[in-house]
Amino acid sequence: MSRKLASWDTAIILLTVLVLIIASLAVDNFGTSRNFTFMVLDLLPIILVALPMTFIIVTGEIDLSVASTLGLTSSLMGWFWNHGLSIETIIPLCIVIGAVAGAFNGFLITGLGLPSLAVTIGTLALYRGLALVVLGDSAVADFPFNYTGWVTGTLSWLPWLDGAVPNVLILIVVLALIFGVILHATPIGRSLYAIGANAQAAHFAGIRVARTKFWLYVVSGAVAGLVGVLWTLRYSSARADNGAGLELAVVAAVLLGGVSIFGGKGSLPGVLAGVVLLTALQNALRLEDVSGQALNIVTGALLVLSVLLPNVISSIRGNWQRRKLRQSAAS
Amino acid sequence: AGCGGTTKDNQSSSTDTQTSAAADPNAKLKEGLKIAYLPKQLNNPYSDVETSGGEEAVKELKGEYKKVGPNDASASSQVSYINTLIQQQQDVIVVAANDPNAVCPSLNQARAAKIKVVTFDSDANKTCRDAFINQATTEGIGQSLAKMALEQAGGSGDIAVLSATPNATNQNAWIEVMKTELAKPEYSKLKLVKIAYGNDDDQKSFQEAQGLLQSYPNLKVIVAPTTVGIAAAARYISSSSYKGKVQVTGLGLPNQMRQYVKDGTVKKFALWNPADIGYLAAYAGAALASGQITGAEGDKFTAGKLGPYTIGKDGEIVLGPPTEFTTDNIDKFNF
Amino acid sequence: MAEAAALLEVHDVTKSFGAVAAVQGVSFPLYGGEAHALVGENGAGKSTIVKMLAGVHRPDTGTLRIEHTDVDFTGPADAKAAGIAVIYQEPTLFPDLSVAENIAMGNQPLTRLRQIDRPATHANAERLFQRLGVHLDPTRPARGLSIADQQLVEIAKALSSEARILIMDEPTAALSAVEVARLFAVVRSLRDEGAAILFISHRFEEITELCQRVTIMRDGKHVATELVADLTVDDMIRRMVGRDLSALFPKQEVAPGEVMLEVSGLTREGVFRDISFTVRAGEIVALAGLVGAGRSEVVQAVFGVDPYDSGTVRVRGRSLKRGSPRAAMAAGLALVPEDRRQQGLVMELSIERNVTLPRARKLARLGLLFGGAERKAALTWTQKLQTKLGSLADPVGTLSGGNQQKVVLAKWLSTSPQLLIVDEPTRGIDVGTKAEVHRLMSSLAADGLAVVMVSSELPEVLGMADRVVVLREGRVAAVLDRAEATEESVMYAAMGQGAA
Amino acid sequence: MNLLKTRELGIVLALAALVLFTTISNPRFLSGQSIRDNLLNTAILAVMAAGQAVVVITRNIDLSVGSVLGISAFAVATMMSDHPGLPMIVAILVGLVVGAAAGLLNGVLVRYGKVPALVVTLGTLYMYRGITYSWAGGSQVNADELPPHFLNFANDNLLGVPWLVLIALVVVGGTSWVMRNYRVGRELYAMGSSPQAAELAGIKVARNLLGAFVLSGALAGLAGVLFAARFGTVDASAGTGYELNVVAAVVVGGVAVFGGSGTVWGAGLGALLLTVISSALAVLDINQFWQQAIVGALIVLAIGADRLVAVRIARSLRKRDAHV
Ligand SMILES: Nc1ncnc2c1ncn2[C@@H]1O[C@H](COP(=O)(O)OP(=O)(O)OP(=O)(O)O)[C@@H](O)[C@H]1O
Ligand SMILES: Nc1ncnc2c1ncn2[C@@H]1O[C@H](COP(=O)(O)OP(=O)(O)OP(=O)(O)O)[C@@H](O)[C@H]1O
Ligand SMILES: [Mg+2]
Ligand SMILES: [Mg+2]
Repeated sequence: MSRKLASWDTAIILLTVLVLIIASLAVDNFGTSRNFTFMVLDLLPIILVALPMTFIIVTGEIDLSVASTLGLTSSLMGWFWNHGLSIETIIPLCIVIGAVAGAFNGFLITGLGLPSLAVTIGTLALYRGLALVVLGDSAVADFPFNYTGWVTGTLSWLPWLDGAVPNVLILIVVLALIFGVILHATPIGRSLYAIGANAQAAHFAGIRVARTKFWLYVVSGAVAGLVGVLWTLRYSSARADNGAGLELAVVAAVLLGGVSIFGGKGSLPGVLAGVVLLTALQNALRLEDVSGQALNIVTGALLVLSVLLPNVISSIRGNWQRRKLRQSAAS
Repeated sequence: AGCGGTTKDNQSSSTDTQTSAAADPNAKLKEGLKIAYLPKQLNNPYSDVETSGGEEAVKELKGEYKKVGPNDASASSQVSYINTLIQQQQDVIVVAANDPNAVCPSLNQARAAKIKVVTFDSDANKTCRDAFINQATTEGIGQSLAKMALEQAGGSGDIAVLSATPNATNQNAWIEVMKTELAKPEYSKLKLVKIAYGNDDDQKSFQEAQGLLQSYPNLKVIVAPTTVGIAAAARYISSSSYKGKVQVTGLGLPNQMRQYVKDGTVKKFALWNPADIGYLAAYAGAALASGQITGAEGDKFTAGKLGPYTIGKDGEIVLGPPTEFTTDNIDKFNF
Repeated sequence: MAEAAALLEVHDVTKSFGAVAAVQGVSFPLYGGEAHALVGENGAGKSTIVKMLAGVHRPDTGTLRIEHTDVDFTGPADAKAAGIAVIYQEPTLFPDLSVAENIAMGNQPLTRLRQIDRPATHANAERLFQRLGVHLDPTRPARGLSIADQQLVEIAKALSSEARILIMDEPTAALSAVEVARLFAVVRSLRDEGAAILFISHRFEEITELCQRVTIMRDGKHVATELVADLTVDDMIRRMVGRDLSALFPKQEVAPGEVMLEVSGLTREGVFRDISFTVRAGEIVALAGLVGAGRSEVVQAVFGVDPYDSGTVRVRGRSLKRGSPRAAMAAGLALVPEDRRQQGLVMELSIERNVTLPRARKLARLGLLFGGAERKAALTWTQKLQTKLGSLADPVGTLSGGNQQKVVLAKWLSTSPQLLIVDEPTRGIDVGTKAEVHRLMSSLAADGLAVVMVSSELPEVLGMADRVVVLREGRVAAVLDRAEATEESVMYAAMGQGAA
Repeated sequence: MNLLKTRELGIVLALAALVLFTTISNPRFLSGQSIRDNLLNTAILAVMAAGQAVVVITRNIDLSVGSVLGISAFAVATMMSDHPGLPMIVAILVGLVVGAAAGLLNGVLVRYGKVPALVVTLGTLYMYRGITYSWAGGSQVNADELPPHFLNFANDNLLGVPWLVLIALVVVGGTSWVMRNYRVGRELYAMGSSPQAAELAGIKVARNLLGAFVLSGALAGLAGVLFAARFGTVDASAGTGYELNVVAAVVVGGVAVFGGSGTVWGAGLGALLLTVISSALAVLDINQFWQQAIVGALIVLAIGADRLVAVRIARSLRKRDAHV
C-alpha cells in the first residue's frame, strides 16, 4: 500500500515536471521570467492555504471555511485601514483574527464533537457573512504602494537573477519547508497520520487527538488570515468577496497531490506538485487561448485521471502477474 | 498611529502612468490590430451581445478579434487573464472591470507594455485605463429609472429596488442618483421601502422578489436596474397572484422581457443597445493604438456606423441616451 | 463416520502477497459431520486459507472443490451461495446497525411485499442468543460492544445462515470458558446434523475436545492431516513448530517491592463501581471474570483513555491525573489494549511507526525524527518477540493476526514501563510465542516491573498471577492469593452463588 | 419508533422555533402564498437532498449534483424550446436519463476506478459544468421560448398541492421508505457503516453503489427539469454552487458524513429548514449584509441542536444498559 502511495506522489511530481518542460518548449511566452512571476502570484493563495489543509485532511477532517476566513480578514484589513491603523499593526492583527476564526471551528469540532464538514460549511457562510457586515458593498483600495508593490514585486537584491524571483516565492518556500518538515520529520507529523488513520488507537497511544486537531484549525485560520492580507495587497483591494470559491480549488489541489480524503495518507511534496500542476496547466492553456470552459473540463479530468491511472496500472500489473504465476504452475 | 508605522495618512501616492504623447487626428487607423475583449464573465447573455458588436467592429477594422474571460465574475480571475493578454502582446485590451482597483496594477503593467486599455460596461480606476465607454451617463440612467417608477406607480405608493450584488459599482451609482431624484418634490408621494440584492443570480433574485412582496403588501413597483433581476422579478410576478397589481420596471434585454411585456406584467423598461458598446470600444481602442487619440478630453474620432465621438472628462466616451421599450416597439429589437 | 464423501476439498492451493508466499500447495478435505482443526504458528497461513474459502482471496494456483466440482469464487457472495458461513478472525460488524440487523444482514426475513419483517428479525436474534446463552439486547447498535460480545454476534450471524460448511477463525480467542462451552455445544449439534466444520484455535485443549481431524501447517506449507485421536498435543506442537517446547508457564518467584499502583473506590456509573486493588513492583496481578464483567473498562479508566466518575488512582503514592493517557505514560504506565484493530494499531501505518508511536518524541533529535532511529527502535522489540514480518516499512495490516498482537506488545514494551497493563495479551498468539510472552512478563516482573493482566484464559491467570482480582458485574467479587486461586475458586467468584 | 428519540427531533424543533418567531413579527409569513412559495423553493433542494442522502449514507459523496442539474436543465430546456409539442412527461424522463447517465459515470469511476467519491465528483463537477458551458456557448433559453404547458407545470397543482411539491414528497417519502424497509436499503446502510464488512457479508456492493450514484444523478437530473420549469430562464450556469447547499441540507438533516446513519426524510427536513431560514431572513427585513452571516450561524446552531439530541439519546441508552 505504501508503495502504491509512493507511486502516486511520484507520478504527480513527474507529471508536473513533464508539463512544465513541455509547456516551456511548446507554448509561446510560457517560459519567460514575467510569466513565472504571474504563475507564482496565481498559486500563492492556493499553495499557502493548502499547507494547513493538507494537515487537516491527513487527520481525516476538512476545513471548507478557509476562503471565507480569507474574505473576513480582507474586509477587516480594509476597515482597520480606514480607521487609521498602521499596516504594521493590521497584518499581525489580521493573522490573529484568522486564528480566532479557526479556533472557533476547532472548538465546535473538537469541543462539541460536531462533524467538521458540517461545521465548516456553516462557518463558510458565517465568516463570509461577517465579511459583508464589516465592509458591506464598499471596497478599500488605497493601500500603500511599498506593501502592494512588495507582494507583486521581485527580489531586487539578486540582480543577476534579473527580477526572475518574485518576493512571495521566499514566503512560499519558507512556509512549505516548515510545514513539510513538521509533517514528515517530527513526532507531531507522525501523530497526525495516526490520528487520521485510527483516532482511537492514537488516543490509546497517548496522543492528544482533540487538542492536536484544535490547533490545526487555529493554524489553518491564521494562514487563511495571512493569505487574506496578501490577497488584499496583491489586488490592492479589500473586499468582502475576496477569495470566494478558493476552498474547492485548494481541496482539489490537495487531493490531486495524493492526500486521501479519509485521512492517514499523503505527502506534502505531492500536494505542492498538485498545486503547481494545476496552475501551470491553466496558465499554459490560457496562453494557448483555450477557453475557460475547456479549462474546467481539463481540471476535472486531471483530478479524476491522476487517481484513476495509478489504480488501473497497478490492477493491470496485478492481473498480469497472476496470469504468469498460473502459467508457470501449469507447465 | 503614532508609532511610525505605515498608515493611511502618510503613504506616498502611487505614480501616475498617464501617457502624454500628443494626439495626431490625421493618423490612419492601423490594420491587423490585436484587440482582446475581457468581459466581466463569460456566458453572460448581456456581455455576449456587447462583445458581438465588438467582433463586428474588429472585422471592419481588419483586426484580430479575441474574447477571453473567467467563468465567475471575480476580479482575481480577471487579473490572470490580463496577465495572459500581456504575455500574448495584444494591441488593445477592452475590459469590463469586476473591481475598479483590483485590476489596476495589471492594467498598468499592460499599458507599460504598450497595450491600450479601454474599459466598458464597468469602469476601472481612471488612472489605469486610456478610455472608458460609458453606456449612458449615470445621471441619465438614474433619472430615467425614477421617472419610470413614478409613471408605473401612478404617481404615489411604495416602491422597492431589486439590484445586483451589494457592491456592484454601476447599480450603486444609479441607485444613488435615483435617491437624489426621489428627494425632489414631484416624487414626494413615492416611498422607496427597500433595496434588495439578487446578486445577479436568477434564483436568488426570484426569491428576493418573493420576499419583497411578502414583507411589503402595499408595494406597487419593483425597479430592477439589472437584466437578471428584472427578468426574475417579472417571471415571479407573472406567475403569482400579484400579476397586474405590482409593476416591474428597470433595465432589461428585450428578448428576455418580450413575454412579460406582452402578458402585461411589464409596461415599460429601458436599455441602451449593448452591441453598440462593444462596437464603439473597438473603434476607440483602434484610434488609441493608431495614435489618432490619446484619451485626453476633447480628442475626436469616428466610430464607423455610429459616427463621430468626442472624448469627455476623465477619458469618458458616452454612447448615448437609453432606449425605452414598450409593447409598441419591443418587436423591433432582437438582442 | 470418517471417509464419507468430502463436502469440500482444498486442492493444492497457493497464495502470495507480493514477495510473501502465505500459502504454498496446501490440500485437505472437509467431511460432513466432522469438525476439522487447522493449526499452525502465527503467520502460518491459516487465515489466508479461510479467506480463500470465503471468496475474499482467489487462490493464485490450485482449486477448491465442493462435492467434487471445482468452484471459482469471485467474491464472498459466491461462497455464501455455496453454503459456506465464515467467522473471521477479526469481527466484521456494522457498528451503526442494530445487533439483530447485523445477524440478519443478507437473509432478512421478508413479508409478502418483500419488505423486511422486523419482528421476525428480532425474534431470530433472540432465539440464537438463547441458544448461545448470551444476554444482549438485539435492538442496541453494534457500536460499543466489547470484543467478546462482537465475537458472539459474529457466531450468531454464522449460525443464522444455516450453512453446510462452517468456518471459524479463532472464534474463541476472546471468550472465556463458559461461552466456549456453550459455543461448543451448539457446534457439536450442527456437526451431528451433518455440517462440516473448520475450526482454528491456538488452544489445544479446545481442539482435542471438539475436533476429529487436524491439519497442521508450517510456514505456509502443509505438514500433515491426521485424526486427532492419533496424536498427542505434544505431537501437534512439535510438528507445527518444528522443535520441542519447554514448560508453558515459567513463573519466577519474586519478593514484591514498593506499592506501584493503588486503585481505590474507582467508579464509573453504569459500568463499574467501587473498584480497589493495589499492585507492587515485581507482582503480577490478574483481573479475572466473565466476559463483560468490566475488566477492560477498569484498566482503561486507570490508564486514562476512559473517564471515571469517582475514586482515585495513585502511582507510587502520587495521584494520577484522570483522563490523560499522556500523564499515565509519563508516570511509567503502559496499556496493551484488548482490541488490537481498533485500539492497538494504526493498520495503514508501517510496523516501525506503530511500534514507535508512543515514544516518537523521545526518539526525536532537536525535535526532528529520522527514519533510522525509528527503524532501530522498532527492530529491537520485534525481534525479541520473534515477529514474522517482511519489512518494517510494510503496513502493519498485512501481518497475520498473531504477529499484529506482537507488534502491539513491542510498541508498549519499548516504552520501558514500570507498570505494564496487559488486556488479553496473548489473544491469538501461537503456543510457542505465548510461552515466550509469559517468560518475558515473568522476567520483567522479576526485574521489578509491576504487571496488571486482564485475561479470560484461566490457565494463564492461574499460571502467571501472584494475586487474582475477580470482577463480577462491575464489582470486585473476590481477591485471591496465588495459593487460594484455583479454577473452582475463581469461577465461583466470577459467576456468583449457584454456579461452579 | 419513539419519535422523541429520533435524531430528526432537533431539526423539527429548530424549524418550529424559526417559523414561530418569524410569524410573530410578520404574520404574512404563514399566508397561503408564502407557504406555497416556501414549499416550492424547498422542492428542488429536497429532491436533490434525497439522492445525496443515499450516497452519503454509503459513506460517499456526490459533489457533482449542481453541475448535473445544470446540464439536465439546459438539455431539457433546449429540447422543449426546439420541440414545444413534447409532453411534460417526456421532459421529466429525459432529465432523469441525462442525470442517471452522469451518475452512472460517477459510480463507475468510484467503484471500478477505485477513486474516492469526493475526488471523482469534484472532478465531474468541473467536467459536467465545462461541458454545459461549451455546449451552451453563452446562449440562454428564455421563458418566451418555452411552451406554456412546461412553464405552467411549476404552478399547476393536484388537489391544491403543487406538482413540484408533490414530486418532492413522493421522492423523499419513497426513498425513505425503501431505505428503511427493504433489503437494498439496509444494505446501503451496512455499506456505509463498514465497507469491508459489507464486502465480506456478500452484499452486492458494486450494484448497490452504482445504484446509489445513479439515483443521486437521476434526482439531480429531475431537479434540473423542475428548475427549468420553475425559473423559465436557463443558462449554462444553472445550479452553480448547489452542491454545498445540498450537502448542507443533508448534514443539517442529521445524516452522518461518515455514512451508516441518518435518514432520507431527515435530509428533506434539512432542505426545508435551509429554505425557510433564507426566506425568513428576507421576510424579517434583515439587513442584506447580515443575512448570510445569520444563515451560517443558524446552520451551526442546527447541527449543534442535532448533536445535543444525539448525546441525550446515547446517555439514555447507557442508563438503560446499566439497568440490565
Ligand atoms: N493482505 C495481505 N498482504 C500482505 N501479506 C499478507 C496479507 N494477508 C496475510 N499476509 C501474510 O501472509 C502470511 C500468512 O498470514 P495468515 O493471516 O494466513 O496467518 P495465520 O496463520 O492466520 O496466523 P495467526 O495465527 O497469527 O492468525 C503472513 O506472513 C502475513 O503477513
Ligand atoms: N462503549 C460502550 N458503550 C456501551 N457499552 C459498553 C461499551 N464498552 C463496553 N460496554 C459494555 O460494558 C460491559 C463491560 O465491558 P468490558 O469490555 O469492560 O468487559 P470485560 O470484562 O473486559 O470483558 P472482555 O473479556 O469482553 O473484555 C459489557 O457489557 C460491554 O458490552
Ligand atoms: Mg489468522
Ligand atoms: Mg475486556
